[in-house]
Amino acid sequence: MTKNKIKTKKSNKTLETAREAGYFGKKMLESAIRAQDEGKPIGWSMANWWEGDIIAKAMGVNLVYPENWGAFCASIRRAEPFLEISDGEGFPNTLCGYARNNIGFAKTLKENDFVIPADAPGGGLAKPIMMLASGAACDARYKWFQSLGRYLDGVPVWMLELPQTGAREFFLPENKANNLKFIVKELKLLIRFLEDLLKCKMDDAKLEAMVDQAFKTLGLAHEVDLLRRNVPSPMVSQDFWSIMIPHFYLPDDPEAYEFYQRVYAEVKHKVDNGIGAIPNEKYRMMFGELPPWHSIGFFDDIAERYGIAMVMESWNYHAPTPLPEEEIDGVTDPLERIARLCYHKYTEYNPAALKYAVAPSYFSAPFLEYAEIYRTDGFMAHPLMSCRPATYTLMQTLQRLEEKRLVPGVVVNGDIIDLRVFNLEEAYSKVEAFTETMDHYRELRRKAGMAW
Amino acid sequence: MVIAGLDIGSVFSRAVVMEENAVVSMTLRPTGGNFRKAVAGLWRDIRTMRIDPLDIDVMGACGLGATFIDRPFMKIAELSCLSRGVHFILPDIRSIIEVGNQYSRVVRINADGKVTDSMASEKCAAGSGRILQVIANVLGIGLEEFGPLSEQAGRPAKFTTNCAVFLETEAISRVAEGIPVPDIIGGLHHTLTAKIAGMVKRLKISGDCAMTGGGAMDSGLTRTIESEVGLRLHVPEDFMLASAIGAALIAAERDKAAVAEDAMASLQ
Amino acid sequence: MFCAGIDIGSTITKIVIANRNEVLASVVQRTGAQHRRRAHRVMEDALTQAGLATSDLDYIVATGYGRINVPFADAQITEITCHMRGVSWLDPDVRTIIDIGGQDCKGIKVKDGRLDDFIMNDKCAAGTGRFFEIIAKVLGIDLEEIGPLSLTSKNPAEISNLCTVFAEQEALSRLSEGVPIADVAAGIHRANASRIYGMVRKIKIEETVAITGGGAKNSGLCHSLQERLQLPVFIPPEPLITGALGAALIAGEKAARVGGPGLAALKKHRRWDAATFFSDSATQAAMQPTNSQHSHMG
Amino acid sequence: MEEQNNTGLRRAAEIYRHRGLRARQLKEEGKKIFGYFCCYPPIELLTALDITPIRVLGNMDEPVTEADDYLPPVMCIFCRSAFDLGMKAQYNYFDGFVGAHACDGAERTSFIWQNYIHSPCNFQLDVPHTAHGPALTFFKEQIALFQKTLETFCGTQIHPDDLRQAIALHNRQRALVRELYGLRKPNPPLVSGTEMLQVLIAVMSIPVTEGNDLLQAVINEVTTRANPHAPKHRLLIWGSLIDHAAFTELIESSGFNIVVEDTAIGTRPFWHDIEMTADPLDGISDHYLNEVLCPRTFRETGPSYQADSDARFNYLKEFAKHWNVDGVFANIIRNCDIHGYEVPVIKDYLNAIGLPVLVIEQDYSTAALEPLRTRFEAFAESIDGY
Ligand SMILES: Nc1ncnc2c1ncn2[C@@H]1O[C@H](COP(=O)(O)OP(=O)(O)O)[C@@H](O)[C@H]1O
Ligand SMILES: Nc1ncnc2c1ncn2[C@@H]1O[C@H](COP(=O)(O)OP(=O)(O)O)[C@@H](O)[C@H]1O
Ligand code: SF4
Ligand code: SF4
Ligand code: SF4
Repeated sequence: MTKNKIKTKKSNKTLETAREAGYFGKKMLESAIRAQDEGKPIGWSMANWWEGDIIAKAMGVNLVYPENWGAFCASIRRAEPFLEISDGEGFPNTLCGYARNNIGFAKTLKENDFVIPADAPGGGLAKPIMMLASGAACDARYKWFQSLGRYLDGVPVWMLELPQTGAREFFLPENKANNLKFIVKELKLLIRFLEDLLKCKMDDAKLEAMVDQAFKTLGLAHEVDLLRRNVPSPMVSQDFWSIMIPHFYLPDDPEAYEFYQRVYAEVKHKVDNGIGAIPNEKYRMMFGELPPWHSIGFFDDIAERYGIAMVMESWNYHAPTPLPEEEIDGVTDPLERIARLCYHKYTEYNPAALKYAVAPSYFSAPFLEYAEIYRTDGFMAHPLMSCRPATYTLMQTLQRLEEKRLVPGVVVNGDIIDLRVFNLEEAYSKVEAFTETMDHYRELRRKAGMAW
Repeated sequence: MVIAGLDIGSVFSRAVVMEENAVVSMTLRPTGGNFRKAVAGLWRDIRTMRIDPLDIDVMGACGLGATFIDRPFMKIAELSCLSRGVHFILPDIRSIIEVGNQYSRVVRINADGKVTDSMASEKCAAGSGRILQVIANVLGIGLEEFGPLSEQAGRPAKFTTNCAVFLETEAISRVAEGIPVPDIIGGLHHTLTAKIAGMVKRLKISGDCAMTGGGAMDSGLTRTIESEVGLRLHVPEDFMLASAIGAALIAAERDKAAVAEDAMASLQ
Repeated sequence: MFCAGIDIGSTITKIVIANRNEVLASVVQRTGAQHRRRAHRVMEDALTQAGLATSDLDYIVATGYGRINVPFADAQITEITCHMRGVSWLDPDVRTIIDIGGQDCKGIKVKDGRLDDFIMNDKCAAGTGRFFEIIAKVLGIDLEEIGPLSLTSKNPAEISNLCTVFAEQEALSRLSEGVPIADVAAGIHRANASRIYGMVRKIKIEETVAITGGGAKNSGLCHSLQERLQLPVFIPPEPLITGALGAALIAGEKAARVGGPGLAALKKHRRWDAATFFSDSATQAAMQPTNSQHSHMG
Repeated sequence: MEEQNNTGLRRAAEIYRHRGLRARQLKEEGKKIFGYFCCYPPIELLTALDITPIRVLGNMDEPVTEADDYLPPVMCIFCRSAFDLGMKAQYNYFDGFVGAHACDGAERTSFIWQNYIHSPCNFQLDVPHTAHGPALTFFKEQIALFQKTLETFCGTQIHPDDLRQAIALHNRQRALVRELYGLRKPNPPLVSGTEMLQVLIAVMSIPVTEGNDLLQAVINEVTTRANPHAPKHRLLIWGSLIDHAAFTELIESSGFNIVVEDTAIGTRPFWHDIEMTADPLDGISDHYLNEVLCPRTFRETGPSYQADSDARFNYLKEFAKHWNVDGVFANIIRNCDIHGYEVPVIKDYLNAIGLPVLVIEQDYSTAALEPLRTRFEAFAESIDGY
């Protein structure tokens, strides 16, 4: 019955370039389907934060990302039937919505003799010859692919591991070196796995070129983030959730780089001319973790009603800050470079984590830094009913932001996919009252002599 | 300037009319499940107090049925109204527990009566004031009687379910088993208090606190909260009207700001 | 061989007396607060109906929420197993049973006539018989009417509240907005059907689907469920008694297994003590059957 | 009741009921106490330094009130409960806290524990999710860091001989636990699930030597007493842990004898010994990464679904065979992803070898136990063949 309750709200992107971004999502799905027609290898991959997917691509595997496709299915409200199938298979309905969506699809695919059903959302996902799971950040991201064995019998899963050091442990002598060594060895194992599976050799030059390209794209995506520090904010979450796709999934694609050049130019133009993304920026907020893909238009509404600019989102989806010179100097091995970048992303907020006592550094610590850098008035936490990793640390973040940064938070319950708990009306009423809270804390920050 | 505030709740509808920051008239009536009729009733009440609804310059409203109001008004979030209203009545209070029909909520406010933090119970009647009403119906007594009765409670009854509906059934069987009514009420207060206590703790509230909503009618509940959570509760005199007052005040404020903005715009 | 199955439900008590596979009597009464007395009462009524005496009964199985409160039962079996057995006997093709009781709701899977899997909600009144009792009261109609009435609706009202208590209020305000009763009732049925469906689908719904329990007597709910299921459903002629029927069938099997001498010993030790059996007139009045029916199924 | 040799089980029950008592006594005597989460931290290192390791557990009987502020409701309630007890100062005697990246929930809880509950010494052990060769090396390096952290904190080095001795003591403990498990093979079993739970939790609450004495006493007791248990269906429990006797009592009064538990307070920490390697850390790291069989570790998928399940769950077939199991209860604490994703696979696998499986997602609360009775009884009836 909740089915019809919330209507799909697509967002009004504020950037012209953000409207182009849909192309990249389509491109990924289409290229996999084309690959299937041409008999080329297809892989399903977790968003790997540039660990392994580039390597697989360099070996000629066409990757699609079920997480991305899950968000897509949710945004067009086509996930429900897949969720139902997953539930019927006996998977708990508390599992990650992306996973349930993908499991439901995999079952459908199997029952259809691996011919993608004609009406599959976005053309569907072509059957893979391998799956690239991830040991980083979330258990679902390997348990889920492992459990797909029931439907994709005999499709091997490779789990690419990434160490998750504690903030304190990060500073222990030797630890960093051990970690980096481990990642490089893991990447080598992945290459060996791929070489055995595909019966061909890695083309080192190609990999190097792709890694170079990815570094460039990520660097540029980061430059765009930097521009968002300006007041008024030249670009908001509504845009970000679209433009993240190219750097998140296709950083090695030259088209992605070109795209960011255009994004950069547009955002820069706005900054130079003092044009805000929303006309009446009164409050600047950060958004905690994954958005309600089914109702992204919510952000437009609160922008319009209350002048809220959502100026920054979770660390997860953003490009890392570029590697410091000393980290990259003289490092030419592409595997080593990937390792350093990944590790950097996972550990760059460790000093902040110790300072604010918010280990693990990922998830919480970035927000404590952003609070000041992006001059934010508030934090919107979106606890998800089906994604635990993105929810585990939200309470801690709320606590510490208020306590250490005098930035208050508001909690809006929901989910990436599942429509059961999100309640727009309730969300509006909470946010409306929260504007007063932000006024109050602004005053407190001023009294405490804080910089924003 | 004449300002008015309406709070069209699921159980009660209320209206206040204010002038110069003072309440000049107020009314409270059961909503009776029909918002439109309730609103019409409020206008009638106001007229009997010799105020012409047409004289109202600015009107703010909140509550589940606010959309049924047939005159121009500003819709304001319930939470803000409650906070401002309580602040108006009890200026020194910085926190509020509201046990209303739809939710229980706990709010922290600042010296200006603005919300600084809040939490509400889940959308399950077991955590709301509704449960009091449900049990009162079963026992065939009024909510006002809960307080005095629960004072005689010996050992509060234990309930095994969390569902308001099943709790009702359980209460019936407890009565059949011969458990005294005061103990049943005591058990209920205990259950509800446990839910509220969680929220109070999360918002780190201590000391003086206002209590509003229909639940404030039940002195047994307030007493239980005081002793089990360790708060000093203040039930404002017109606690059922707090949100209506808040709605009026906020509407007036926003109207002033809008006028000023218009003036600025015309200057430019 | 005479056997009895007695199902002390949260809301309704059912009893079936059978001779091997022939149903001799069945009685349905409101449970009330006193399980033991109710057990005696339905037993007495059923025996009268069947023309039997207590000493004729070879084996008695108690089931349901109050199954431990039947002093004269020879065995207790859960209502999950009993419904499964009763329905399988009525229609051996049934694979999925949706049982909607007074205070809970279950999904039961059957495989080769055996209990294969099940799931239940007994935490929240939404999706249970209680929901409809409450709503019928609010709508001012009899419980029996709510289903047929809802079927006349062309435009079911949107009921967004999952909570029974709030849905009751929501129904009220819909009515006050002028929404016809039938539309409100239809909206309520839809909301509950989705809730029930959402739970049952977890055990993988397979054909044939049967609906049992008091909820199956509600044609509106069955209709909405069928809409969600997109499958034909089987509704037993008397869906309330499938649990008691299953219990009686199980009693028959048990009796056969125990055999003559064993049964004699069982009978001798059976506790018919009715120390508190209809001692005062006030209780007697309270024990008047509210809804008694019987049926014979060959 | 009975005479002298009944002291084992009674003592175990006593320690189980007052978990912190012995630790607090030891602390008063000047000993150091460390808390640890999950079965992954190598407690041998603690024992080698004469530190008593206490396993951090929750309490299903105590409503979670303090943890709400820090851990959201979508987290496994066991984790929330454990942290809740921490916030309520029930573990305030710890000199140190060792967290581990076992599952996401345990990892984040460990971190948040260290942020809000301050112990003089803290360590977070990063346990890789794979058993690849490099992962083993990496894990060993992590353990070496743990060792150094401990040594710095204590101001003494761990002598390899002390470590070897600690390993031997813990191996002895593992052997005794397995021996006790052996006593559950007869029908009816000589030890009930509730007794086993109390013994294992007791053992995780006292120094290893005392634990070994206790285990020996229990073994002596149960082999000589008149078996008080009646034959019932024999149940294997797989999945999230059970750490409260109210739960095992409910199950065992609903038609079952629990005979083996493949959980984190069951066979998992005890099933294999640590090999005595030249460098003790080799044996330790290999044991914890490769021999503690929890689905939190990803093992390479086989060439087919069947082969993969065989490789991963073959040991369950062995349990089922040797303990003559009639049915399996898959216990899923709500929001436990590690076990949740495995539900269909485990059902496929066990059903294929003829074992019925009851899956319950439960809320880790004693108040919510009684309604589960009908489910267990119905499961028992389905095994009866109804
Ligand atoms: N006579 C009454 N009728 C209904 N509810 C009452 C009555 N007296 C007290 N109450 C209590 O008042 C609550 C309604 O509180 P209130 O805050 O006014 O809700 P709302 O704003 O939704 O109308 C009910 O849940 C009940 O606990
Ligand atoms: N004729 C009917 N129409 C609609 N609902 C009915 C009818 N008869 C009984 N019920 C419903 O059936 C429920 C009882 O079902 P039952 O299966 O006997 O449950 P239990 O075993 O828990 O007592 C009651 O709550 C009532 O709502
Ligand atoms: S992080 Fe959340 S959304 Fe992403 S895979 Fe894990 S559970 Fe799913
Ligand atoms: S548990 Fe009861 S009170 Fe809560 S939502 Fe369900 S029906 Fe309503
Ligand atoms: S029960 Fe599951 S989620 Fe909880 S700590 Fe254990 S493995 Fe992790």
